[in-house]
Parts: sequence; structure tokens; C-alpha cells
Amino acid sequence: ACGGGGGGGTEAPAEGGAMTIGYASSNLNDTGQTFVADGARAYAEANGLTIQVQDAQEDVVRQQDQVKTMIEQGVDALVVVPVDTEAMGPITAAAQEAGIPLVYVNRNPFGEDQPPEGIYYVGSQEIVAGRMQGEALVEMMGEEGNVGILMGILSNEGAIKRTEGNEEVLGQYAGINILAKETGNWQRDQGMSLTENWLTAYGDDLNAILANNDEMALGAVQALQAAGRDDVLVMGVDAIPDAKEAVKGGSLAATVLQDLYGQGNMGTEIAHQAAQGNSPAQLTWIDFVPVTIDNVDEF
Amino acid sequence: MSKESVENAVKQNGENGHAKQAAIEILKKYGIVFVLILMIIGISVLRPNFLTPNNIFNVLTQSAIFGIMALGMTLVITSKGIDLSVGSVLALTGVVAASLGQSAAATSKFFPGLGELPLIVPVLAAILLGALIGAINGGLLSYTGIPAFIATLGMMTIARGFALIYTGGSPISSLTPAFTRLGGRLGVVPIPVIIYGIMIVITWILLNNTQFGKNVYAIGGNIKAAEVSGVNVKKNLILIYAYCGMLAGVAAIVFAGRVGSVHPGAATGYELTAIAATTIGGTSHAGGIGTVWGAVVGALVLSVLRNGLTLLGVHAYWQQIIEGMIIVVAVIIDMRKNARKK
Amino acid sequence: MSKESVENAVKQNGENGHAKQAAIEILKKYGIVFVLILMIIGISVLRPNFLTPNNIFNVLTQSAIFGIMALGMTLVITSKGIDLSVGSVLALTGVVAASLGQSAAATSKFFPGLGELPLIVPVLAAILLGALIGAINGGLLSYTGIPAFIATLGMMTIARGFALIYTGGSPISSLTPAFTRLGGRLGVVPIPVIIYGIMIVITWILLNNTQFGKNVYAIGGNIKAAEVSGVNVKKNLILIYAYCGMLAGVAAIVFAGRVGSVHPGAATGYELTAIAATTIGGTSHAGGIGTVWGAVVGALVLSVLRNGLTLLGVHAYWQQIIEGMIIVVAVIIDMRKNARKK
Amino acid sequence: MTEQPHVLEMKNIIKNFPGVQALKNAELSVEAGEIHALMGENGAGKSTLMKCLIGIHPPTSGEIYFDGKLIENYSTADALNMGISMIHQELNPVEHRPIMENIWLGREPKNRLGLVDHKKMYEMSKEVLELIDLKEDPRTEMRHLTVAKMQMIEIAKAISYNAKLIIMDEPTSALTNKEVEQLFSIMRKLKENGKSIIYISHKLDEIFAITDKVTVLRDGQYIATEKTADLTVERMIKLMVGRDITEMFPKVACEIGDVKLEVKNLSNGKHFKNVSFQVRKGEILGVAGLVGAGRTEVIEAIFGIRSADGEIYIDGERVSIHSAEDAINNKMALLTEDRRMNGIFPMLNILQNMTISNMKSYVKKNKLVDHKRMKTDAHRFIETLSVKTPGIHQKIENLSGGNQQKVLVARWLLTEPDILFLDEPTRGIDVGAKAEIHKLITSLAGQGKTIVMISSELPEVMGMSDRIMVMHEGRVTGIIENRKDLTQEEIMRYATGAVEEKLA
Ligand SMILES: Nc1ncnc2c1ncn2[C@@H]1O[C@H](COP(=O)(O)OP(=O)(O)OP(=O)(O)O)[C@@H](O)[C@H]1O
Ligand SMILES: Nc1ncnc2c1ncn2[C@@H]1O[C@H](COP(=O)(O)OP(=O)(O)OP(=O)(O)O)[C@@H](O)[C@H]1O
Ligand SMILES: [Mg+2]
Ligand SMILES: [Mg+2]
Repeated sequence: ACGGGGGGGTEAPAEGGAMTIGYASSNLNDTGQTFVADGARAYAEANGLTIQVQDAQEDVVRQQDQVKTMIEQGVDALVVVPVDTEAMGPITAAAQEAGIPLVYVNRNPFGEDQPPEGIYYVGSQEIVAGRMQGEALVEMMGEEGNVGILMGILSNEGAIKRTEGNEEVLGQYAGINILAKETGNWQRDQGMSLTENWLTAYGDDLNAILANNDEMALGAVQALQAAGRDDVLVMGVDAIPDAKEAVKGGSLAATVLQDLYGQGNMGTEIAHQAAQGNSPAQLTWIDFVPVTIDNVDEF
Repeated sequence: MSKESVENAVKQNGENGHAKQAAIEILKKYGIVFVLILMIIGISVLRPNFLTPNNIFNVLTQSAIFGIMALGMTLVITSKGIDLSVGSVLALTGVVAASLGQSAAATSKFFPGLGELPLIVPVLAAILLGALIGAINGGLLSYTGIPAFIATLGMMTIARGFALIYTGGSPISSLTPAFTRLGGRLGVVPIPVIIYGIMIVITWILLNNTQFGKNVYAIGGNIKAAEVSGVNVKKNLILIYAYCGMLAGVAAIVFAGRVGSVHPGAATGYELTAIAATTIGGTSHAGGIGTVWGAVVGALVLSVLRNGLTLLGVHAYWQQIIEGMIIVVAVIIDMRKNARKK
Repeated sequence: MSKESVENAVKQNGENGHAKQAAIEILKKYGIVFVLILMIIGISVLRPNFLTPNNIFNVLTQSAIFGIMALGMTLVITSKGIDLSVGSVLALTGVVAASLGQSAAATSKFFPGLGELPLIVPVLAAILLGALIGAINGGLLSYTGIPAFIATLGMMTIARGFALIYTGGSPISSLTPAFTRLGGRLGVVPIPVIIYGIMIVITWILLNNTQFGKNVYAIGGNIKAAEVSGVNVKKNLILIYAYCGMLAGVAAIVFAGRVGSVHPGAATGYELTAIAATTIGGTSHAGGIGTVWGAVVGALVLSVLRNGLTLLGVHAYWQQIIEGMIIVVAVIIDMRKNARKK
Repeated sequence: MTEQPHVLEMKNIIKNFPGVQALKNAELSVEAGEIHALMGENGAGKSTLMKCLIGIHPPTSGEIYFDGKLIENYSTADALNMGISMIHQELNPVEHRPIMENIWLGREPKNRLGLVDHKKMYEMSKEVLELIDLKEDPRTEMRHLTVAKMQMIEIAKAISYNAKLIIMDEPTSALTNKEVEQLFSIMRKLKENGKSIIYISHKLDEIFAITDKVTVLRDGQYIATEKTADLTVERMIKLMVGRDITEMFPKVACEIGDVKLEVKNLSNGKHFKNVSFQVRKGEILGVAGLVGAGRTEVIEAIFGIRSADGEIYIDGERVSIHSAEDAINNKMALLTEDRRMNGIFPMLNILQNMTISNMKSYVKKNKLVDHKRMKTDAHRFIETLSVKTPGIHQKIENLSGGNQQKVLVARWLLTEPDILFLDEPTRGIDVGAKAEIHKLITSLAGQGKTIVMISSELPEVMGMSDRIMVMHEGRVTGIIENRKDLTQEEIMRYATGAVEEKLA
């Protein structure tokens, strides 16, 4: 991310020589997604490709429209971060019909299955991030305690899966109690308000907060600091710079790094490969890494 | 109607023998159409592939979902109301329809042992549920007198909540082939476009050729006039919002057919797009003024704009800025028709 | 004012010697206050910790951000307008202010070599930028005659786009301690609450005791009559929207101070919350009717509701549904004050 | 006259509004084939009684018999079906719809498919418009019509219901003689066909010209019903007001000073051309003309709310006025013709309505407004103009039409103007108040103010003015000294363009 100028991407589509990659983001309002897009742009720049970035603003239909328009415009390959992984059928079909390689990044539309011919996936499983948070929490807190979960937008897959991962792990311990699950809509201010309200509702009973992303986690940290509570463990996901700082400073117990930049970069590379007629791997896993004070300096 | 109006405009002025003035009159009256044509010409010059049949159908398909919602919104706004709930109603009716339109294996999750239902079941479910929710909106605001803004804002949150509860937050997919066929084509024409066309015609007749339509204009134009003329304002308001909700249900069907899955968070913010399309098309929030063709053109302005900005490869952030500016400029140009004194 | 109005209500009826009727009159006039009190009583009975000083300050702090926006919105809606851009204006002014209010090390990213600026710089920047954007809104709609809905919808998209471009999509954090101090407390009282209080007083005086305020009511009451009565409608509309934008800037400062970071996607949808607060407080979209205390009470209704639902441990999905229902019911109860005939 | 059965009987009607008892024991009996006048001061409750009858406000208590049957709990739609129709005092046009849809609203003709039959509607509308002799295309949108034409459409609409009983609440307040004559001939026709009409008007000459009987209300109370033929003007006024009013047009000659306002060659291409005139201090210039002559447009242009070319001089100095604000700064005031459209702020209270134009003078040194002085002023004018209201915090919407007008008069008097433009200043105002306003106008002239008064009531113009400017189709056809022997016919000759004075 860079300030002021807008990070490129206004390039015109290929007139002749260079290849054009169509990149459909789910939501560029989402900090995490800007890192994915940055990774994609960096690859394109380094390899002399033209990349066109579209933003669906969390709207599946709009994403479908953008992809179809880019196909119409004649891009050489597509990179898509799905808004809704269940709704990628028509996009997959359109790309196949047009014979354009399509790489899904960050959110997996295929679950356990193998992607069909000409379609690729680069990323990780959201549920893993939730599990990692849960495991890290159990390790730090012990097998007893009360937890609040700050969810993202209730209908977002990231919110659902990460929460599911949290519950899956925490549910194994009879001593661990989930006090509340509420939505902070991915926003720091809302995570903060909710935490304030939890502190009133549960007071000293609240031992830990697992947030679906770092923004909300940092909001929770803010609320806890204002209330003079340093006994509550807070964890986020994404490992954004602010969060890494907070982990270093000890206010955030842990976050989960998802190499978003790497996903975008790799996704674009695979799209490039496929467009050149090579046959790259259909599935590329980029794993989550838990980040705590012990290893934060490595990132 | 647009034809009749043109004729009228021509005639009115033609009688005064000013053919040139007549042309200006038309230009003013249909300002937004000219804005649209200008946009189309501009984009086609820069990107010739804009005018391929395929892309044209794409644009039409892209405008179908919020275009259908804009039709209902036209009635609502013409009656001096507003409906903020249509996006959420789309999501709720959509997930319900999708749950009734899942293929045999998947259906079981919601209705165990029910098997695959004929397409008519989810379609009717969405339409009726939409109409019911709309009727509740209309009933609330007409019987309690609360502002439409509040009644439908409340419904916006409520319907979204129910969609989440109904689905547990996850999308509903694995629709039957018959259902997703609705997102396909009939011959060369995309079925969403056909459905949109049918809705345009129905709404057009409703607004222009029925007593109900006249009542919509009267309620919006001068509610006292409607009352003293013996129009049953409450009943008509309920019908207006029910129709708007029903069209949100129709839009949900098109949505489900196109996307093959409905998400409880779907269509968030579509209410603003539908209202914007309606307003760009000249329907006035002051009530009493609104046309079906205006809503259609307004929806097209938005979809051509988005399609064009994508084709032109404009940076995503700048797309937002340019879209905002063009909406404002389009309406400014269109406004000149009302310019009077000074 | 609320006191004066109560006295008036009492007097008006007292003169008729009906003390009981006077009580009913007050109840009706301040229906929404009683709804609020009822809510507070209900929640406190179920959860006694609701009434701890700390939680009360929490509720007040939580209502401060959209409450400040609702104050500006009160002027706008009273003048028969609407401002959909306030959420985006908060984000844009917020990121600009944050970029000017970063600690020395971080600042360099935006303005290399500038070092740490005194707090007044980001604060003034947010306020002035907010007022400027608002003035553009007001100028657009008053000089071109386009609907406020369109002008501010356009601005909503445009301002958001600029916020994204300015930041490249990432949040701006590492604010100076002086800045984040604004999110802290002065003695026991949270500074956001103090700022909110000051804004309430300023807006109250502006609306009730200045010529500008009288003009706001006149413009909303009948714009043509206002013009004939010598009100400079255009100038006043620009001022109204500028004030609303300025308050979005103030809200941005509070936001940044409280959260310690501003995201270009911040405050999405806050315009609806602000409008809802205003409308719950009895400001009429038909124009000419609006009070500052109404906006404050409306904002409180929303924040008490949200706080209460959390305290009660209501499931996240159901919170949405209940919130929607209570908003509608609150306004229905409040509406009874206008109940006349039949 | 032979004894006819009563088509309508209203007995002991009481109607309470919050804080106001509009009707206390009102009564009204109307026979078939009768034109029955309902008289009373502004706020006496005439419109309210009629709204009770047509089903807009159900009465708080009392009985209504229509056609001998007790009718209760009915809506407006029911009333229309029973055969009662009404021309409302406040015009109710659906502005952006065509004339024909306005007329047939709620009862559109339909074809076999149940769809609205526009062709038939057009034909039917043509017929109705012919009845009132209005040459307008039924497809013209209402907003393009002048107030007078809208009023004629309302009349046409009320007649088209073919109702047994037609209520006419001040149908002539916006009409000139020609249309009034037309209305009267329609009324006579209706009467011949056995229809009954309840006629409300503040113009006494009309009452004597057309009605058979008169019922008088005062303060919501029934006072008397008498045959019109048995009444004199004095007696009728006394019944209404409860006291004698002697002078109808109390014009007293006052000293006329230097030229205050001069208008030279004012044109705006569309509505008027080359309008030039002078008015002096202490002078009242009456402006007469047929509806649509462009009188309103001329003074709106002078007042800066309509653009025009030409020159305006005040006290011999050229001024440039581009907005009402400029005009007010030049000590001008304009009482507009269309009260609802650009006069009142319906939802605002009397205080706000009255003080808005004078707000600048209430701003104290600390930039805040002086509420105390505002209230004192408002109370003072409520008293001087005897506005009937429970208090200054009443919404103006809830006042009777005449009382709304008084509030607007007060609005402008508060600005202490030197030049007053009064566009139909006594429209809808009762005799008593009219006399008061006339007295006020005269006394303002006496104080050296310059007054330009548009009026479609020739007796008023002739009674009040020092000189009369007559307009026809946007041109000034004559500026006449008001002489004792001036006749209405002479003015009408100028107004119809039959003669045109050579103006220097
Ligand atoms: N909706 C209302 N709410 C409160 N008061 C009302 C309402 N409508 C009328 N009134 C009051 O009732 C009284 C009678 O009003 P009404 O309009 O019937 O008078 P009117 O005889 O028709 O007068 P005018 O000659 O001026 O038209 C007035 O004092 C008026 O202020
Ligand atoms: N909104 C409008 N659109 C088009 N023409 C209009 C409009 N308003 C007025 N006119 C035309 O302007 C001319 C002057 O109308 P207007 O009724 O204002 O004249 P007037 O002399 O003031 O009449 P009145 O006796 O009613 O005061 C008429 O020819 C009328 O048809
Ligand atoms: Mg009346
Ligand atoms: Mg006129």
C-alpha cells in the first residue's frame, strides 16, 4: 500500500504484445484484500504484464459482471478472490467457455474437491486460521476460561469459518466457555464498542477474546486498555502491521499470519503460467502461521 | 407512453409552429436518454468491443436485478415513499426460494425427505413472501403513520436477520438445473433479460393503465386530493409496497438463477442502487412524478457505466469516484428539463 | 428548550385547567423520551450492571460518533434534505486527519520529513475538509436543483473513493498520544462525551437562537415561501450541508481518537444510523420539523438498545431482528403525538 | 316557493380539535333545488362543518340526515357515492398529472379489460370542460394552469359527480367577474335540475346575486337561517359579526408625495412587455385586469423573484433587485397571491410564520435572535389584526384560510416596508376583517407608504385606489385616475383590450 497516488492498475488493456491479467477482488475496502491485490500487482509489474484490478465490493453479482466484462474485453487470464465461494459456478463456466485460465485465490470454492480443468486455486482454508487461534489460546490460557468471539460480517465466509474453527477447538475443553459471539463487521471501532459492552456484561469473567480479524482485535485491545484490563488475552487474524506491533508490545496475545501478499503473487504467477500454455499445479496451499511474541520478529 | 409523450410534446409546440423548439423540448424531456446515448457512444469509440451483441446482453443482464427492483421502487417513490428493505428482502426471499429449489441431495438439509420440487414452488415462494413483507411495510406505515424511511429501515434489518437465522449464515447452493437455467439463455437472449422485460411491461401497464396506477400518482402528488376524491389511501399504500416487495422476490429468483447460490448477505446495499436508478430516471422524491421508462434508463445508465469503466480498465478506486461523478452529472443534465425562470 | 416546551405544553393546557390533560400532552410530545426511559428501566431490571457509571459512560461514548453526525443530519433533514455522504466523509476526513496526526516515525510515510504536528492541525484539517465537502454537496444541489439524495449519494461514492486512494486501502494508525488522548477521559468523563456535549450545545443554539436556524425551518417548511420571504435559500443550503459535513469531520476526530486508527472503509453505513437516530427523534423527512434533543434521544435509543442487547446476551442474528423491531415500535409510540382525527 | 323536503339536515354538530372547539352546536338544513349560503367570519367553522359533511372529519357529536336518512361513520368515498360532492377551499391539484386525471381521480372510466380507458376519459373531460367553457386540452398538466383555471377545474370536477348536493367552499376567491358569471349560470342550471348547492363566499354581492337562503355561523355556533331576499347587507353583516360595520371601503384622501417607485420598460418576453408606471408616496395604485393578464408576474419581477429586463427606480435612484432579500433591503414587501404555494409555512407555527421576513431585525449584538421581542410583536399583531387562534404556537395549517392571510399580512407589516405590493390581499377574508385590512392599507398610505394593490374585485380596486393601472395580456392598457364617476365597464374596456390609452 502506498499513499496518495493509488497503486497503479490504471494500465490500459493489452493492445498487442503484453499479456493482460484480469484481477477481480472481493472487496478492496478490506485491508487484507489490498495485500492480496498488492502481491498480484507486484508479480505483474515484475514480469511486464498488464493487470486490471476490479473491486466487487462484496457483491457476487457485481463480481460476476466484472469477470464477464473482462472476458469480453479479452484478458488472457483471470485471478478471482471469490465474494461467495458457493456462487462461483457461473464464473467458472464462463472462463471455461472462453478458454481462459482462471485462478481462484484466498477463498476456496472447491472445498475438498479437485478444481476442474483449467481452473486453479491458491490459498488456504479459513477454518485453519480459526483452529490455530483456538489452539494458541488453549496453550496460553490453559483448559479453562471464558471467551468472547468477535465475528466479521455475519454472512462472510471468513467470519463463519474462522468462528467454526474457534468453536471446534474450544469445544473440546469442558472448562472453556464461549460467553458471546457478536459481529463487529470487521471494523475496529465496532470491535471496541462490543468489548466495552462485554466488559460491563461479564466483567472479570471474561478471559479471552478471539477476533475474526486484526482490526477488531485491535479495537478490543483498545477497549481493554481503557478499562485497565491487561489480563484478557486477545487474538486476531491477518498479521497486519499494527497487529504485529501490538504482538511485540504484548497487548495482542497472538495473530495468525496469512501470507496474503504471497497468495496474490503466487495466484498471478500461476495465471501467467497457465496463459502461456504451461500446466502449473491446480492446487497450491499457502499455509497460515500463528504469530506470537516468540516469533513475531520473523515477519 | 414515451412515444405518446413525444407526440404530445411535438404537438403542443407544433401548434405554435416552432419545430425547432419542439426538438429542444424533447431533448429536455428525455435528457437522461441523451446522456445514456452519449455514454454509449463515448465508450464504443474507446472500446469497440462494447457494442458486441454479447456485451450488450451482458449489460442488459447486469441491469436486470436492480432494474427489476427499481421498477417497484418507482411506484414507491412516486407515491412519495421509500423502501430501504428491498436488498434484504431479496436476500430473505432468495434464501427461502433457494432452499426450496435445491437438488434432491441438498434439499434434505432444510426439508428432509422432501425431494426435488418443481421450479414453480421456489418461484411462488419468493414472490409471495416478497409481497407479504412489502404488505407489512405498507400496512405499518399507512396504519401507524410512521415515516416510510423508518418502517422500511426496520424491515431491512429484520429481514436480513431472518435470512441469517434461516441459513445459519451460510449460502444456499446446489440449486436444481431448472433453477439455474433461469440464469441461462433462451436462444441468444438471456432469460434474466426476458424476465426483466416482462416485469417492465407489467409495471408499465400497472402504472399507466390501471386505476391503481392513477392512485399512485395522486397519493404521491397530493395525498389530500386523493383522500377527498375518495381514494382508499391505506389500501393503495399497502398494495404499492407489496408490489415493490414482490418485485424484490422476482429479483431474488433472477439472482438465484444467475449466481446458482443465495447468500444471506446478498444484495446488501442494492436498495441504494435501486433508488439511485429510479432517481436518475427522473422519479421525484417529492412525489407524483415517476415513469417506468425512466427507471429502466436509470438502471441502464448505471450498468453501462460500470461495464464501461471495467472495459476501459479504470482503476477500481477511481471507478467509484467516476461513477459518483457521472451519476451527479447525468442528473444535472436531466434536471435542465425542469429549469424554468431565471 | 425541552424545558421551555414542557412549560409551554403545561401552560397551554393549564390555562384550560386540565392538569391531567397536560400530562398526557407531555407524554405524547415526548413519547420517544418515555420509550427510552422504558428501555432503560427494562434493561436495568434484567441486568443491574447496566446502570453502573462506567456503563453509562460507555453508552454515551458509543452514541457520540453517530450522535454527532445525527446533529448535522437534523439540520439537513429539517431543511427537507438528506445527506448520504456523512459516513464516507467521516472516513475521508478521518484518514486525512490521521495522516496528519501520526507520530513522528509514522508520519514520514505521508509527509516525509514533516515530523509530528500539533493536534490542532489534524483537527482543523478534518473540520475544514468536512465543511468543504458539505459545501460542495449544498452548492451542487442548490445551484443545479438535483435531488439531495443524488448529490449526496454521488458524494458518498466519491469521498469513499478518495479515502481509498489516499490510503491505498490500508488503515492509518500510530497516532500521536495527544490525538489518542481525545479518546480518553477527562477526570471520569470520556472526552468523546464532552465533545459530543459541546456539539449538542452549539447545534442547539444554532438551530434555535440564530437567524440561520430560523431559515433552516423556513426552507424545510416551504422553500418557495422562504424565497419570497427574503431567505437566501442557496446560501443557507450550502451552510446547512457544510455544517453537516463539518460535524462528520468532528465525528472523524472522535473516531480517530477513540479507535487510534482510521480505515478508509470506516463508518460504512453510518449515514443510515445517523438518519435513523434523527428520524427516531421525530425529525420529519417532510421538512420543517426537527429538534436537537430529538436527535440526541434518537441516538441514545440506538446505543442503549445495542448495549442492552449485548448485556442481555442476545444471539447476534436476533439482535438485528430485535433492533429493527424496536426502532419501528419506538417510532410508532412516538407517532401517537401526531395522532389526530379518527 | 313551494315547500320542498330537506335534502340535508345537520343538527347539533360539535367538532373538537386538540385545543380548539371549531363547532359548538352548528346547524344547517338545505332543501332540494336550493342554493344555500353559509356565512360567517373567518374561523367561524364553515369549512369545518362542510368537512364533517363530506366525511373528512367525523363530527365529535351531532346528527346528519341526508335524503331523510341518518348517516354516520362514512368516508369521503361513501359521501361521494351517496351524492355529495365538494369544491374545497384549498385547491387540491395533483400538479404533475393531466387535467382529465384530476377530474376523474378515483372513478376513472375503464374498458372491458378493467384498464383505464384514456380515450373515453379524454372525451368525458372535454364534455365537462365545455360545461364550464374552458378551452384547455384535457391532457395539459395541472401545474401549467393558473390558479383561476385550476379553480375552474375543481368546479368542473365537483359538477361531474352529478351529485345531489354540491358544496362550494369559496369557489370564487380566485376568479374574476367573467368566470364568476359563468359559475353562476352553471349553478342556476343545476338548481333547475333540482340539485342543491351549499355556497360559501365572503363576497356579499355574490350572496345576494345567487343564493336563496342564508345560514350564518358565528364562533362555531348556529346563529340564524333567513331568506336572502329578506336580508339587507347591514343585517347580514350584523348576524355574522355581532356588531355593525359601517364602512366597506374606507378610503380617505391622504397627502400624496413625491414619486417613490418608478418602473420603466419592464419585460420578460413571456408574460409581460414594456410595463412602465410610477407610484408616489402615500398613493395606492390599484392594478386591475383579467386573470392571466400578467399582473402577478410584473410585481414578482419587481420584487426580484422572477427575472426581467427593464429599470426600476426608488426615490429616483436606479436599484438592482435580484432576490426577495434585495427587495426587502430596499424596504419592499410582497403579499403573494397563492397563499399555500409561496405564502405560508404549513407545518410551522404562527410565530415562525409571522417573523421570518423580519428576522434580521431580531438578531441581537451577540448574533442570537431575540425571542422575547419576536413574541411581543407576534402577540401585538394577533391583537391588531384579530387573528383567531389559541396562541402563537399554533401551526398555521390549523388556522382558517382568512386567518392565515392575516398572519401573512402581519409578516410584511413587521418589516415596516415603504413599498407594499399586495396581490389579492383580501382573498378569502371575511367582511369584518376585510374592512380592517382596508383600513390598515389606507392608514399605511396615510403614513406615506407606497402601495401597489392587485385585485380582481373591481369594487375593491375602485374603492381603495388613487389610480388604477389596467393590464391586458401582459401590456399596460391604461392608467386611470380614480374618479367618482368611473364605472366598472370603463375598466373592463381596458382590461379586455378594447381600448388602449396612449401612454407617454
Ligand atoms: N385540523 C385542525 N386542527 C385544529 N384546529 C382547526 C383545524 N381545522 C380547523 N381548525 C380551527 O377551527 C376553526 C374553524 O375553522 P374553519 O376553517 O372551519 O373556518 P371557516 O369558517 O371556514 O373560515 P374561513 O372563512 O377563513 O375559511 C378555526 O378556529 C380553525 O383554527
Ligand atoms: N407555471 C406556468 N407555466 C406556464 N405558463 C404560466 C405559468 N404560470 C402562469 N402562466 C401564464 O402566465 C400568464 C399570466 O398568469 P397569471 O395568472 O399569473 O396572471 P395574473 O394577471 O396575475 O392573474 P391573476 O388575476 O390570477 O392575478 C398566463 O398566460 C398564464 O397562463
Ligand atoms: Mg373556510
Ligand atoms: Mg395573478
